[in-house]
Amino acid sequence: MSIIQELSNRDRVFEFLTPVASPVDVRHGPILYLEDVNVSFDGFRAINNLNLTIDDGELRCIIGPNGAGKTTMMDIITGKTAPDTGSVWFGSRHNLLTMNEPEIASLGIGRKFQKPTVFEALTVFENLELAMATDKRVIPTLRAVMKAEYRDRIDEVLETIGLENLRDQLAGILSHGQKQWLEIGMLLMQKPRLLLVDEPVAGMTEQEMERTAELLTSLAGKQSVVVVEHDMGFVRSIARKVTVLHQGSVLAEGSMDQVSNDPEVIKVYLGEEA
Amino acid sequence: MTIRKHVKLGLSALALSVSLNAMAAEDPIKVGILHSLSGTMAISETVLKDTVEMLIEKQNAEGGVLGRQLEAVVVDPASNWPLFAEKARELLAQEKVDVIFGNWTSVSRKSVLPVVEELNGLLFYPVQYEGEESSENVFYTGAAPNQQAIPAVNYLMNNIGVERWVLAGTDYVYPRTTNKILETYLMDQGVAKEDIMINYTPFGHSDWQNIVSDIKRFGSAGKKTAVVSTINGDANVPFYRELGNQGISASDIPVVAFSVGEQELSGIDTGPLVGHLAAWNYFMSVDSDANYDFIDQWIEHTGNDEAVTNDPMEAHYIGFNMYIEAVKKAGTTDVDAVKDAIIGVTVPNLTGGYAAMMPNHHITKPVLIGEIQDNGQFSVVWETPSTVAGDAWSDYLPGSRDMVADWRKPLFCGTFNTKTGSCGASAGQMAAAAE
Amino acid sequence: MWLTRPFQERSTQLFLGILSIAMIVVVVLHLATPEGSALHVSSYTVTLLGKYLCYALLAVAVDLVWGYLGILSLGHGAFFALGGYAMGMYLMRQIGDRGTYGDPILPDFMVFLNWQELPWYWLGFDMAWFAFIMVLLAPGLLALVFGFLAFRSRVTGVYLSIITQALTFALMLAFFRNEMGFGGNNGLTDFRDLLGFNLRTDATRLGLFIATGVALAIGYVICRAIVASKLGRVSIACRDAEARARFLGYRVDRVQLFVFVVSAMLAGVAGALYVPQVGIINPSEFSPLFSIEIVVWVALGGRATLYGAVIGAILVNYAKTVFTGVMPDAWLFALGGLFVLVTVFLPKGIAGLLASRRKGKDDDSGTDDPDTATTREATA
Amino acid sequence: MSIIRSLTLLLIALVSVLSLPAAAQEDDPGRQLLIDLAEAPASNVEEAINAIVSSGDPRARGWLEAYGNNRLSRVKNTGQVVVVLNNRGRDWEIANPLTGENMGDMSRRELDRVAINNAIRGQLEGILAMLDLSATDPDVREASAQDMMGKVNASLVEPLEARLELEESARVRNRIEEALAIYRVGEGNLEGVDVLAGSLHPRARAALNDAVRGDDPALATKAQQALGTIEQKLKLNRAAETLYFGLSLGSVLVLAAIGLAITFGVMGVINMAHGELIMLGAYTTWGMQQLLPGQPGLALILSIPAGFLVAATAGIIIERSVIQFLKGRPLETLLATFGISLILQQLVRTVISPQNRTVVTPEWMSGSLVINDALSLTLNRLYVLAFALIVFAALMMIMRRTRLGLEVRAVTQNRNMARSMGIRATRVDIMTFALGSGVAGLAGVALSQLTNVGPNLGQNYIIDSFMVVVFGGVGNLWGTLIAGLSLGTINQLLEPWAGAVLAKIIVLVFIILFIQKRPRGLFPQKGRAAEG
Repeated sequence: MSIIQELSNRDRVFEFLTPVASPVDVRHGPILYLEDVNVSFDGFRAINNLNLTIDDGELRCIIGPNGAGKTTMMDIITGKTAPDTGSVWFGSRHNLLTMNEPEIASLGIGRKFQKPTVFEALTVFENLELAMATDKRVIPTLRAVMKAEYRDRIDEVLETIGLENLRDQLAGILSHGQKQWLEIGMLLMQKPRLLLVDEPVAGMTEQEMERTAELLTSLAGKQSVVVVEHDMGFVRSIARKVTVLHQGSVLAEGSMDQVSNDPEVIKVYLGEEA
Repeated sequence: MTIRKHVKLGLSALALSVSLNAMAAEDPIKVGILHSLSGTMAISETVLKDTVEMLIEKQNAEGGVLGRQLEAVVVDPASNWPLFAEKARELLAQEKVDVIFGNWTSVSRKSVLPVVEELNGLLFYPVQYEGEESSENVFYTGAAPNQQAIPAVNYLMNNIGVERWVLAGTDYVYPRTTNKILETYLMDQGVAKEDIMINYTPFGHSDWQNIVSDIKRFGSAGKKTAVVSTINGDANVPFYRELGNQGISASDIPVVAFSVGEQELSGIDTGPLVGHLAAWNYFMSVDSDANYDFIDQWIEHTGNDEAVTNDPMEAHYIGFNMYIEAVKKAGTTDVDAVKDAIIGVTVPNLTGGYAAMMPNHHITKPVLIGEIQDNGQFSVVWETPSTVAGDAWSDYLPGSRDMVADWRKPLFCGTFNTKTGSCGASAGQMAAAAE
Repeated sequence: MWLTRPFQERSTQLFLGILSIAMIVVVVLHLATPEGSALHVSSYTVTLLGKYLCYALLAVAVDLVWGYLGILSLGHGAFFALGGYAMGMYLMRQIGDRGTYGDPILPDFMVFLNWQELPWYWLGFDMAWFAFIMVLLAPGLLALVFGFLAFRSRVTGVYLSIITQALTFALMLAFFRNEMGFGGNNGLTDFRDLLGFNLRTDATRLGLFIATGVALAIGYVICRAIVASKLGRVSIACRDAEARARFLGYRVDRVQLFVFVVSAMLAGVAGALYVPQVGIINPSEFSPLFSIEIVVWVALGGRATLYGAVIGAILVNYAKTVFTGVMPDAWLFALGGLFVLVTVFLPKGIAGLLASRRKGKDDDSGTDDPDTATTREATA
Repeated sequence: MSIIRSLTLLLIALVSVLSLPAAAQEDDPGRQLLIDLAEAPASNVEEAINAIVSSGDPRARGWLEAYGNNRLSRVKNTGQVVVVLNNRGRDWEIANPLTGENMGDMSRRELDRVAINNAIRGQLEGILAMLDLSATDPDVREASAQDMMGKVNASLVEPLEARLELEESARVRNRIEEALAIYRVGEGNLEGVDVLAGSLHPRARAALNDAVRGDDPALATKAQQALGTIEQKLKLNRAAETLYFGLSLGSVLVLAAIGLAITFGVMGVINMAHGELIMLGAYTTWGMQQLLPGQPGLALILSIPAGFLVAATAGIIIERSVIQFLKGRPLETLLATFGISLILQQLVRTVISPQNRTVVTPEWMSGSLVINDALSLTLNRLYVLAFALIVFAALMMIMRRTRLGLEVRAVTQNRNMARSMGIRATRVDIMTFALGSGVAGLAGVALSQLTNVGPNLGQNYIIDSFMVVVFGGVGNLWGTLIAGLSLGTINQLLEPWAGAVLAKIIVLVFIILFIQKRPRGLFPQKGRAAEG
């Protein structure tokens, strides 16, 4: 007992390290703002003078051929990769480049990975429980008690993602598509202001895709959503505004029709399909 | 319960205890062997286990002692110091052995010591050690510093004319203490502080380049230089190799070692080492019939024509025979009786003389200086004119100068302070035991 | 209350039940049966069992970080030994002027190495409360500093294992140095009494045995409480998908640090209880070999089960006791063979065997399968 | 020691050439000379030796060598002096020193060694060196002149000076002059100091140091000046020496670690039995030397392929029996291979012996490569350094230039892809592990020349090896090379200042801190693949 208390005290010593949960300031413009971002790995320019602006409540699709820098861009936004130069702002108050991943997550940026990543040794319910927007510091987590309102919230999301029957199953036994859904569900539990969704429909059936599209569009408005996707059909079904990335910078931006008629875009990307 | 029944029960109990006693007389005398058979110390200790087994076999062939056979109880403390204590407890408390032969390293002895004292056992410790200890229950058949280190230094000083000294050792208590003693002794003899270089290395040290080069440099200051080595076991091979390769020969800078014996040399190509020295109380090459018989017996026991003998083996030989003599003298294996009886017991050693158990539980030994030969043996170049009695407390350490050990009554004390006239620590100990 | 949660779990109730029954049986047999009787448990056996229990506590500590956090610590022996040294220093100071040289302050080894005064870090160890705090604080602080650095810079998997090994190896070399003032190779020994009880009496030994059993029970409950809390689930999340946990807003490094420090402290307590029972503490407890051996106890018992760690530690050490007595030469063959067989054929250990037999009958949340974690380590 | 052995051979040859008829033995003057030597009390030994030298007997040299090598004994009951040809075991092979006739074996109990000690041996060396000064080979002459340094006494001055007149080789002349100068400085001669002023030989320094402490102030000042110039030169040499020590230690680390860099770095197997594979290589060397008695050099060379094969075979067995079942579970390979390491150690203890085994250093690897009097590079370490570099280069070749290397790299990067391209991944695994293990065996062969060959050999290197690989960056052979050499150098640079133990601790702490800074080592694998 004394061990724990002692430790909990020590934990407080590092107060300055705990995430700051202040509201995002979007009164003066976009929710996400990337300017002149550059990253290179071993001389390879993964991101090249990238400029990108996402408005509050917007649903934005980002497409681009392999190696265009889509995932790297997400890494930069979520704090996994530090850019060589440039600035990244969340709202007008938060400079994301000064924060680490948990801090950024606590600010309200949720991210779904390309490869579905859920906690396979935990149940579906527990996965969602961990994602829930609560105090995520160590000692509060240790003392956390499951309250009825939390349970309701989880059940609500379970219903949204259609996994209510698998509530107490280990996430490891879910199918690929179900894992994708679970991961999206975890994002929902986080109540993020901005969702970054990397290839949400990979490995999904046609029906699952439809439901995903439905879900993502329903989210937009309340939250900002950035979707990176390869599947053109899916993009077309949800997209309002599309950004095409090529060789680490924005090649074109506009509605799906606009970009798919852009000769440059056709040349580098859609050209392959046409 | 009626009175008749009571009597009957008493009688049968009596009968039982009588028959138990009768059985006990025929029970073998249990000899515990506490040497590591695995782990890092197995290298040195397995032969000691074999030695004791051989001695037991021989004694049994001669009819045992007091009409009883001897039986070896072997355990493996696996070079693990806490395990030594545990196994000692097992031997004494579970197996109820009458005597233990065992231990090599100082730390294993220190670990076992409280157990042996608590359970009132007998331990024969066969290895040269740092001194500064005398326990009621332990018999030190290896050399104390005054039986090895100081005579060796005297030899170098007087016969070789050494004026500059390198004291190199492995960093543990035996080299530390020995070097402390030697440092004081050398300074008493008028050696200047800058003519003494002390160096410690970790166990199993294998990269000696820098140190040997330092020694070489230290040795080129004009005065005759010698290395007094308390380097432990494994580290010696690379040390001597480096000496040889850096061209330091015995005639330039002789090395006198206290921990290198025939067993250690059997792992080295001794060619480059010819002429380096070791100080022991026994060498396999000693020219005596007792020794030749012992070697023959050993070769027969091991079935290996190349098997070598060494100083700790001789120590066990002496210790074992002393124990047998003491049991004969006491007429029993009772620990206290044997402890009383063994003081003053004298048995032949392997170098053609006699070893006597002193009241401080150390024995008398001759000190021999040998030069390494190319066949892995030592040739004796010098020996003390008579045997030297082991000193439990060194005269060259400030804390122990005034201490003596004497386990005869009435003194019966391991740490008797001649200045204060009181028995140091064991006063409290005895009071506690009396409670 | 999070600490009381484990008492509602069946597995914990079972564990505590078996442990206390076993302890009571031992105590009763030791006290009530005459020496020489077939049922008698000698004080030798009691001490031996006490040692096993210390190892069991140590194994539980290792299982907490390995099983639930995925940190394979090859340096837990260091925390164990530090706890042991803290206790050893207290016991040394308790000897007082009963040492060989009768110095009221300096331990014997300092006297004959000509130390003039007690080094500063020995101050305070004459007071039991201070020493007992240090038993927790010394390993805790080391774990805190080491863990803070390592987890912050996201040293993971094999790299972490190797540097924990480097840590304990460096400490071993350091403690071997006589200049350090911890008795060098000989370590600390010749203890007399603990809190006024003479260590060389059977009653004290029995007391230590009981204390160790209680410590094991408390340690087990603490670990279980952590594991059963949300933090426990976060730990598993960090173990299996560190990046995901981070993007959910968890400070993975802090979670790791917390659990690591708790584990180190438990190891320290185990060490502190071990020292008075075996009567010596020396740098060999820091040896990397010993730390690896602990991991094997856990692996044999079953990783990420806690009770498996207890079973593994007791079984291996019992086998060691038997083998080193009966056929010393075969001991290393047996131990080595055990390592190979368990990892190849019994990846979930004995607890896995038990669980698979029980499966269907009872769905206990006791096991949290770490297998998925290992596949991830492979790709890392 | 090879020299002694060759001298003994020479002696036998010499003696047998000079075989005299048995009848002549009785009044052979040599008989009495030897008995005098054997019976001389310590103070008169020198006289007895001089008597032998001045007798001009052609066999004298052989006798003195035998004496110096502890090979002269007396038969106890007859008092005859004999030469011991083989002094191992209980029965010794002896020969008649007068006739060279082999007298067969005799029990050790029957023989009484003619005592010799270091002091006498020193004098003998001087005398023998003097004899060698007239050898035809200038190298031998130089060596013996060098041996004379510090051993010149009054009786040798004259013959030496005479020799100096005759000597043609400048090198040898310099040596003789130095040897004489050392003696003269000792006698208070000022000119000797000039001769020694440029010498780096420790004996010259010793003589000058003596002079500085001496009673003659003029000599002392001059000697002090000479020492000053010598010290200047020494500094540079010392730096070079430390660098060599560092590289040498580094090469040992590289050798020990490079096999691990393959099994650990390329295959992801944490092979705790790596040290024991090294041990197997070392034992192979020992075994080879047992098979080829008397030819340690040849045995050592043959051990290189043999050690590789033995360790590689052991590696294949380990891979097939254990590791293949633990694919993708690196931390569990750690535990299983740790078990294997315990088994291998105990196996060696049980089957061979718990004792260390003697591995003989061949003649061409003993001694040092003399750069100058103050700087000499020990040959065994020089060979090991070269060997390490060769092994490294060969491995790089295999990984870069061969089909196997290509396949290994392919399998490491993407196992499934490689498979689908027709690479048999299982076979590649076996080959890789065998290669890594075989290299460990090579390390063992090399280490047998530096350290103990015993059951604990492997344990002493396993932790260091892991540190080197991790420090260098897993999966990068260059990293291992740089890491090994730099850790070795750092260690040796620290050692004189901090002591051996502290140096090692500092290096370990340095690695721990370094890993915090660069969690993937000096040369991490970069890009997406590494992120996993």
